[in-house]
Amino acid sequence: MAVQTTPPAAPPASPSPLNTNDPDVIRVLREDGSLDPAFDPGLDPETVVAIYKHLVLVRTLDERLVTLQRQGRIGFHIGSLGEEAAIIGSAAACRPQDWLFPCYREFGAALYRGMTLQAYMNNMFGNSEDPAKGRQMPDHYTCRAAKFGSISSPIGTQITQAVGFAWAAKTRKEDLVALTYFGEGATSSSEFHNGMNFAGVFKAPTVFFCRNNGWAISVPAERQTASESFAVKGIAYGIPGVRCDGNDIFAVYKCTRDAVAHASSGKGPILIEAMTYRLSGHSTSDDPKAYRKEGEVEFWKKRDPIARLHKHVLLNKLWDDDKQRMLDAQIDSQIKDAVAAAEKIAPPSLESMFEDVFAEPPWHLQEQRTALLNGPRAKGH
Amino acid sequence: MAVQTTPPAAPPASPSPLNTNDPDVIRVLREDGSLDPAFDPGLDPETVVAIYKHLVLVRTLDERLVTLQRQGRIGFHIGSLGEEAAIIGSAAACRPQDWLFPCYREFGAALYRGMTLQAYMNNMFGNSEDPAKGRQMPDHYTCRAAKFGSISSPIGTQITQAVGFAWAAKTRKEDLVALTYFGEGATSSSEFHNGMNFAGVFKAPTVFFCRNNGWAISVPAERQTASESFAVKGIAYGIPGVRCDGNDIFAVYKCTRDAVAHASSGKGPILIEAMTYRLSGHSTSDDPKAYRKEGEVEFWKKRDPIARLHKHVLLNKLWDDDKQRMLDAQIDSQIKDAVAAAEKIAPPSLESMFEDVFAEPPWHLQEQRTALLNGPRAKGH
Amino acid sequence: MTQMNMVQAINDGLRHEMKRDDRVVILGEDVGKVGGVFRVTAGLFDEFGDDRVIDTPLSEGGIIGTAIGMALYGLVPVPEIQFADFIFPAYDQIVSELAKYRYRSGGEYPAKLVIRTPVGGGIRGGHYHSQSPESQFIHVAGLKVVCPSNPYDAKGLLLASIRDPDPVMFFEPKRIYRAAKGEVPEGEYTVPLGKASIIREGAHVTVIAWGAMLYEAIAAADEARTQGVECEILDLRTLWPLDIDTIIASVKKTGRVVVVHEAPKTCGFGGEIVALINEKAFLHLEAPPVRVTGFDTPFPYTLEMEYLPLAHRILPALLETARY
Amino acid sequence: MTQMNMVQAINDGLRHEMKRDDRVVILGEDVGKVGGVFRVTAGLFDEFGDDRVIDTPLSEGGIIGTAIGMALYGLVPVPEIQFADFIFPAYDQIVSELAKYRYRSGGEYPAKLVIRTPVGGGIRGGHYHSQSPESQFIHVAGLKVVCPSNPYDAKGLLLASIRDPDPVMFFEPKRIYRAAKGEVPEGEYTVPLGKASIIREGAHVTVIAWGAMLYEAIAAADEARTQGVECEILDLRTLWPLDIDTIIASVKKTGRVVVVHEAPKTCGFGGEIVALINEKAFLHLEAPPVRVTGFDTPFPYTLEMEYLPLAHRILPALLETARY
Ligand SMILES: Cc1ncc(C[n+]2csc(CCOP(=O)(O)OP(=O)(O)O)c2C)c(N)n1
Ligand SMILES: Cc1ncc(C[n+]2csc(CCOP(=O)(O)OP(=O)(O)O)c2C)c(N)n1
Ligand SMILES: [Mg+2]
Ligand SMILES: [Mg+2]
Repeated sequence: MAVQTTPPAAPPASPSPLNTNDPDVIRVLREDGSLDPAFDPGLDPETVVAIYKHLVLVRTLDERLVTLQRQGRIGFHIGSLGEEAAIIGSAAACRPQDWLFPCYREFGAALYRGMTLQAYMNNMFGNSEDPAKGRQMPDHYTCRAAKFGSISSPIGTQITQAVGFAWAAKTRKEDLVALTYFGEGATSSSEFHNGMNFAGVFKAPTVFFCRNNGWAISVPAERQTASESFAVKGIAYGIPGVRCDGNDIFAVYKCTRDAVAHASSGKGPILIEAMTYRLSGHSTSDDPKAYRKEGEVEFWKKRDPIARLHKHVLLNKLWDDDKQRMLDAQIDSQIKDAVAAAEKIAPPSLESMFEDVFAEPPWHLQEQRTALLNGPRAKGH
Repeated sequence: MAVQTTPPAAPPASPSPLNTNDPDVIRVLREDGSLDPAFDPGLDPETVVAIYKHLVLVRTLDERLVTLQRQGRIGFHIGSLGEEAAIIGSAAACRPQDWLFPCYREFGAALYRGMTLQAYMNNMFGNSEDPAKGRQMPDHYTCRAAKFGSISSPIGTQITQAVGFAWAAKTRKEDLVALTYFGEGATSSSEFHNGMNFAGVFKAPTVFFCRNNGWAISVPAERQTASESFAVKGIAYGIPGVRCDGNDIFAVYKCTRDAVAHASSGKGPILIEAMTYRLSGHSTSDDPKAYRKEGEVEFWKKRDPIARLHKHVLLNKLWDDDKQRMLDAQIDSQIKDAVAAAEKIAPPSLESMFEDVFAEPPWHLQEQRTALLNGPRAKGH
Repeated sequence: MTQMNMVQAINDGLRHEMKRDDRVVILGEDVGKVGGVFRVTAGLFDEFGDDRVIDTPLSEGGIIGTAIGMALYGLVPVPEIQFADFIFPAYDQIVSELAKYRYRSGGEYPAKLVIRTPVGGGIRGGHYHSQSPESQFIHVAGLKVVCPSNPYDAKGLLLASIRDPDPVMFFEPKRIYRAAKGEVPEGEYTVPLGKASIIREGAHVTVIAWGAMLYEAIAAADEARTQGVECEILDLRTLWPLDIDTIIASVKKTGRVVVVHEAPKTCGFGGEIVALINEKAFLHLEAPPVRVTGFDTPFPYTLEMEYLPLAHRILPALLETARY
Repeated sequence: MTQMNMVQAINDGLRHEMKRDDRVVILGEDVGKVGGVFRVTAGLFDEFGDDRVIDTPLSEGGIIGTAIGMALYGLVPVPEIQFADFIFPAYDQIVSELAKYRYRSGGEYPAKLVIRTPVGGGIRGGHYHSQSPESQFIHVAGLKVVCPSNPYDAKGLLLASIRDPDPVMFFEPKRIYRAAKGEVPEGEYTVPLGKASIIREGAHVTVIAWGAMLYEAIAAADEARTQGVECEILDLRTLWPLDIDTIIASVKKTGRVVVVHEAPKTCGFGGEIVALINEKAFLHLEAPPVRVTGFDTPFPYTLEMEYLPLAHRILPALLETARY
């Protein structure tokens, strides 16, 4: 499937959910697959189909990566099962000049923005062609070409950095918006507070995209805050907040596009809370059975973002079973090829361990490198 | 002046400002010195006079300490000029079993709660009878007897600690409230976020008392946040917020007492924003001329909390010039005596430098102590 | 006596202390219902309830800041930081507040907690699930620092840490959470803080290690023995206050020392140990003290076994030091 | 050449770099209108405007976190932390993010900033306006650490730090902000990072110091000379990467070394220096390397002159080491 790097031309304007005082969650995609005209972003069919195909790719990837981890061929995976619409809808709504500051679940956004499947797979295997040079865990890659930041594990740190990036661009009169992803658990982190507060004060063109997927590992969203919602937290910073159905690609797209327009027009940052659900465990290291609530999964499976979009593309005759078979086959071979290639690529060199600590390795790193190269090798890796 | 440690018996109930949706600032003390019955806390005359006397003591102390610093007899002072009503009104409204977690400007509260003037003065001189044993700067004392915490410089850290303290008491079914003081600048700190968030989630009986004195050293309040007020930040944590006239002792008392009652009844924390103004520089190290706005000081001098209370006690025949002369003389000698005594007390012993790092000094501190005691002395201190 | 691994021993120790003293409370991320991502607190939530085993919001500053407040109130909090790599948002509360509380308040407000957190690499954790930050805490006056290497010590040191009047950083080497097994007495016993254990006596080289690297030191020493080099192996157990007497006695005997740790070499604890040995046993040194440590880079993922100071890197250091 | 103190020299250096490169921006608490609590940024707000000299909200995490973002965008932020004692709320952003950015992104995202902050005691600052946290940053791979001792070096090292491709911690010894005066060239010049300066040659003892303590070392050396002990005094200037060659050359000559620093002794930078000397000049050592440092306590107020490693404490160490 061809990765789309440039978003569609802006469709005819429709009223913005940012201007509604409706406390409810913004929703566009109806049960029957039709769209509520109130907030329909007016996506052209090609884009809808491209997005649909991408969702399927990401969903399939997630499943394969879990299998690879179970087989011990990769060390770890942290997926986006059930959150694909929130992640890809928001990425799709950004303009080419906008930047993404990710959490760790948004590989779908990276791929949508143009990161190659091979580069991503190389990170999953930590080989010498991994953009992170095998230095970080799987799903901790980087892709400057896609204006996609460097992923780190510490929760919340990217939020403040996104604000600084957007703020810098604003002082340089460059029209770009920084969109930063984080989970609802991250709203408890210090950096959420710091980032939101600085963005409000300096009107940094930032979109704070909160994936409220209900859980922070085993801690439920209601244990993170006593506030009425996560979106309402914007009030503490003079930042408008909006809630949308995170499993509704059209609602996510609409809210994000309007937020980007709002920010880029100098009106300041926006906080978006996308209501979604983590259908998988937190990561391949986690077993959610231990803490999930009765019936929760069933409830959300009924609202699966891909099934809902599938209904829409069928209803609008944009899709059929043949196309699906072809797509599945194509994705299957794409992934197989990427995995096969990634597995063949050598691990990073010993020398590479000492590069990029500084621009040039000082004497102590040169000494340590020499010691390692001239010393014995470790077994079993 | 006799320090009052137990607050007055609760007067007849009056409507609580916590239940008003009035976005305005709660004010009780009118221009003419009379009280608005709507929120009159109904303080008995003795208490009003005791509070008035205490305000005068604190104001006088502030002036003397600045002079002592200019004379080089103490190293530093950070005062409460103009903020006396906010600080003492809130301390007076706490119950004997409640605890205070201070910032660094609330010596008026410590003294009101029963810290002796001598103990405070010993801290100002960093002598061997300083409760902090001469280890910290002036105005960084401690007074467990008055249920008053240990002052440190890092902004905001006491906020989270107050929450933990109150939360612990709640789990032990003990009826106490922790009131924590901080400036509006501290609302930008990570610990404000952490403390508010945990207090909201665990309904810790905490009163967050924000002294909005307009400035964080040279940074104006509007540079701290883009929110409509500091009180409104409570919404992000499910915590009610209330604004009051911080130079109105009755409004401060009323809001604090109701907040304490609210918290102790299990309804959770409250955020109070007391609107006041720092009439002095940030500390003896600061010259506010460099950044203050035109006319600002004049505006606030007209609203001086002590002058306003003075008008009230005169109006109600609770006070007269003779009483004032007596009080001034009494305070003058009190302070003179405390200063004279503090200056006579020896500095802390060399040994004391190695105590209280741990409960018992381990070998390395014993060695360092021996080395210091057997080594040469430093000159010039 | 029952056979336990580290996770079980620490869990047993926590349960024992919570039964003994109802002021002991646990708080942290995922420590409640699921019993921690490494299951160290498993079962405690059901046994002691949500007032004493508390799932917190996602904020280390909030966890430690509120734990300090609980300690000031009189509880004995044992907060868990999910990985030592994530302790830094709480660093200000630990170094500026916790460590200085007793001192700055003239003894009025001792703030006693035990901060438990998994440390170390070898579990494919990359940059942020592998670090060993001990020296960043040992440098801060007012903190005690512990790192057990086996289930017996883990429980015994935990009980001692909880009963100690001072704040304790309790670092748990996650790589051997399940791999290290051994006999653990039921109920009451403590392993005193500040005492190293001599794992093996030997005349030629003193090897100083702790936590997971102890086993690498032993493996290297076994190999060295086959080449005629006898190592005296010290397991520090408590990193600070250091058991200086045991170290100096050993160095005076061997005149040669190798220190092993996972943390980056520069300003790691090894440098402090070498400097102290210089101060107290200079004339006994027959060879330069050697540090075998992690490299001065962030902790790598794919190459972590080359990064760690494993037996294959310790052995040459032992032989060279012995033959110097 | 004009006579300047440290504050003026750093101010001049900042102005020079901001004129040369419009990507250089300053942010921090009170750095704008008032020009910083020590007036180091005085006049820059008026000259360069509020987009380049920014008064921020009161949050060190916010200052460093946004500065990292600005650096990723391509600016060269020079944030000020008002006192080094208040840097810890930003510690996570510095050690987990800033230091690791280039490495973890495979070189795609170098994050370059210069973090300026006043360090050290002797100004009656007590616990929280006196500390010297250098070793807590030197331990972290990916950071360079600088500490000038005079106006000439301060400006020259600042220019070099701003132009260096890596993140730099720029520690300013506040006790000598105004006391240290000297000739400072107008305009362009740099003092290279990683090079110590030999303040004085001497045959008997190598004295290693930096920042404000350099003057104490010199005073002690002057006194030692009257007793026949000639000291070779090194001013490190850059703490990391260390100028190991200059140190080792000197120690090979003297065989004796005293390291001086304000920070607490345990796991301070002195221990690392001693350990490195052991590794590289063991056979040349004729006396145990000695550390004269702050004590392992929080920084005291009234007794700060007894706490600091001033000349009166350095002198005996010099004499004992020389006569060992
Ligand atoms: C500072 C920090 N503390 C703890 C962790 C461990 N941790 C990793 S993910 C996670 C939960 C995050 O939840 P949320 O923010 O809702 O994001 P989600 O995983 O649900 O997408 C935790 C606690 C971490 N990575 N960083
Ligand atoms: C973490 C931290 N950063 C910076 C400082 C330096 N500082 C001391 S007081 C102050 C301003 C505080 O303003 P505010 O919170 O409004 O309290 P106020 O002084 O106005 O009462 C600053 C920046 C500090 N003490 N701690
Ligand atoms: Mg979540
Ligand atoms: Mg203020």
